[in-house]
Amino acid sequence: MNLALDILTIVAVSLGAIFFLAGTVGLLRFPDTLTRLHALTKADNLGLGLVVLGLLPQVSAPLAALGLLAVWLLALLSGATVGQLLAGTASAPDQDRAETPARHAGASHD
Amino acid sequence: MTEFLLGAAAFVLGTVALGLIRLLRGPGHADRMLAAQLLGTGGVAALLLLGVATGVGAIVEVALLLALLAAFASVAFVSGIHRPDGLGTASGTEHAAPGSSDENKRDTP
Amino acid sequence: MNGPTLFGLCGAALVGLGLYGLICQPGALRKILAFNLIGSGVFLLFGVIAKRGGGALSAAGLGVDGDPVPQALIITGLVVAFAATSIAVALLLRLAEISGRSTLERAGSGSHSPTHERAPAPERAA
Amino acid sequence: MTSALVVDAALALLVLGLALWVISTRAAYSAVVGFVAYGLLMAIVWVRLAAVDVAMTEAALGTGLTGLLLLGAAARLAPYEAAEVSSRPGRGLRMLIGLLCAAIALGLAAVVLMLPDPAPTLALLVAENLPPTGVGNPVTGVLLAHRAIDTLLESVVLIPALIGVWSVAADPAWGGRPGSLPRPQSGSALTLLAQVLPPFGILIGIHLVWNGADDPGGKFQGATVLAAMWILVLIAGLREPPAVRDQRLRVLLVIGALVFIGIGVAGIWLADAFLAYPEGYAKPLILAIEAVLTLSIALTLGLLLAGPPANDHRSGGRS
Repeated sequence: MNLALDILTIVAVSLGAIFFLAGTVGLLRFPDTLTRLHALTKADNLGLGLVVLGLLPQVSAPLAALGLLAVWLLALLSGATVGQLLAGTASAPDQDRAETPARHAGASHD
Repeated sequence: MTEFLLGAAAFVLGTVALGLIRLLRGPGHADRMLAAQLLGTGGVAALLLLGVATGVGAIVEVALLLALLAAFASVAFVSGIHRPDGLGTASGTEHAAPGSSDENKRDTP
Repeated sequence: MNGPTLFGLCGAALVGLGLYGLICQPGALRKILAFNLIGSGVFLLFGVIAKRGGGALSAAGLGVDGDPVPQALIITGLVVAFAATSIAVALLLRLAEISGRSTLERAGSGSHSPTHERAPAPERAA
Repeated sequence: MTSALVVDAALALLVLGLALWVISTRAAYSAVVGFVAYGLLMAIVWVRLAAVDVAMTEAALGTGLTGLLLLGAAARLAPYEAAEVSSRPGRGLRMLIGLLCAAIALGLAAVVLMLPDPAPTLALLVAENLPPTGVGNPVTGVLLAHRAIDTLLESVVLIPALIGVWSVAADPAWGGRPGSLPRPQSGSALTLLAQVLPPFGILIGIHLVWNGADDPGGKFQGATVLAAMWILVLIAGLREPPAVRDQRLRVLLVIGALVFIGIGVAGIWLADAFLAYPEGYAKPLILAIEAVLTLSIALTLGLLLAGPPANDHRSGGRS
């Protein structure tokens, strides 16, 4: 039982770390701000979620587990809103040196 | 297990640090902020890993604070970027000076 | 080489870097940033001393892992540094608003003249 | 132990790299973004140095509030930046300055390497004298019982800072609403965030203050979170910042320091020393001081961010 939980931890945390790596690669390799944002929000939400999932079996107190989940929920909430806001600035024609193509202009607001 | 969790923390920190290359290259401010945002989430993950690895529960609260306020910094960034016209938006205070287009004047042309 | 020593060296380097930036960067906002770096380097040195002090104790089995006195001082310092930074930023914004400059040097060396009541701020989008 | 050292080394390198970026990059805005990232990393460094209380303060102040303050300033100063580049010192002078700064850094590094072993410490004294205060968190004990005078001065010093910020207001704007916050934008995701996040934030802030007696946390950390939530609501335009001439506001700003001083002065008669607590009442008094101080500090921090009063569009003109 204990071993199974440890394996779950190792698998989930490793997967989470790989998602962080993927997000970083996306941030570095993708061509413009909005695609980078796309890569980033997916990667960090999922990466953090998997890390939290992996850590859950390792904490004994239920309150500590609640704390871990709260961190993830908070990151999800703020990540989603901030992604939305950043997309708004990336598509707005301001000083971002016109490197964002116009075809993205409508993609950020709903 | 402790060793594995510490290693994972180092790995996550290392990868998001790699993302800081985006901070160097830009080109826009939004790209730089993306790098900082990734560092924020990665930092939260690393803190959680460290907290569980060392068994110090309070570290999770640091992560909670970091998650809460990293979002706040991004909000600050976004609202700052929306006023590229410098001091003009929020000043309008010195109506003694000639040519200072006060906010009042702007509102009632 | 252990962790605290590593961070102590890092703090020393931060003080040096911050000092260089404080002197060499002409923009006042950059000077504020550099000053904050110096402060943070000093806090880091304090933190290392706190950690070392605690290390001696946890060896004695008291379960304290840091000397709380320097730590309390660091918290005080962080808050005061924030207050000082906010004053500096307010002064700087007002300076730029009145003189149209964001540097501290005497205006005679630049293109603006100190005798002007208020140099026209660039790019006022009205 | 080796993985721990790898984490520490990676952190130290990252911190130094970011500091180098903050110092050397061309645009002030990029430097400030670097500084925000730097604050984030410093919070992790404090955790590694077993200073969780400090890590919380750094995460809250260093990343959140300082970030907002400096990002706002950088955005507003951007038009003036072009004139700065010309006035940098020459190459030779910079080399000389660099050498001198390196000498200072090396001197400090030598001090770090030659720190006495075993390290001098007050932790033993604190641990011995903690039980009479009734609090379990040694840092809170030091802040509010053993070194209470420092903490008093610190909470008082925030008020002169606020007066300093207010005093740079232009004469006609005096008494109005603070005007340095970004103009609110309606109908964006920001509104949602400002409605959903503050309940969590207030909960976390109160939790930090309450928990600060026995676990890491405390009034500064809690107050910073509360201030951040308030500012978020102001930025989203859901509320307006209060006018600085508001009497109730001013009472709330000073009440924390006044209660602290009042209890301190009462200690002269009740416990034979300024800022001493009567036997057995240390913990309730400390909690009371923390509660009012939290309120005052949160308000002060928020108003420090909101900047000097200005009669801009928010106040609808001063009449």
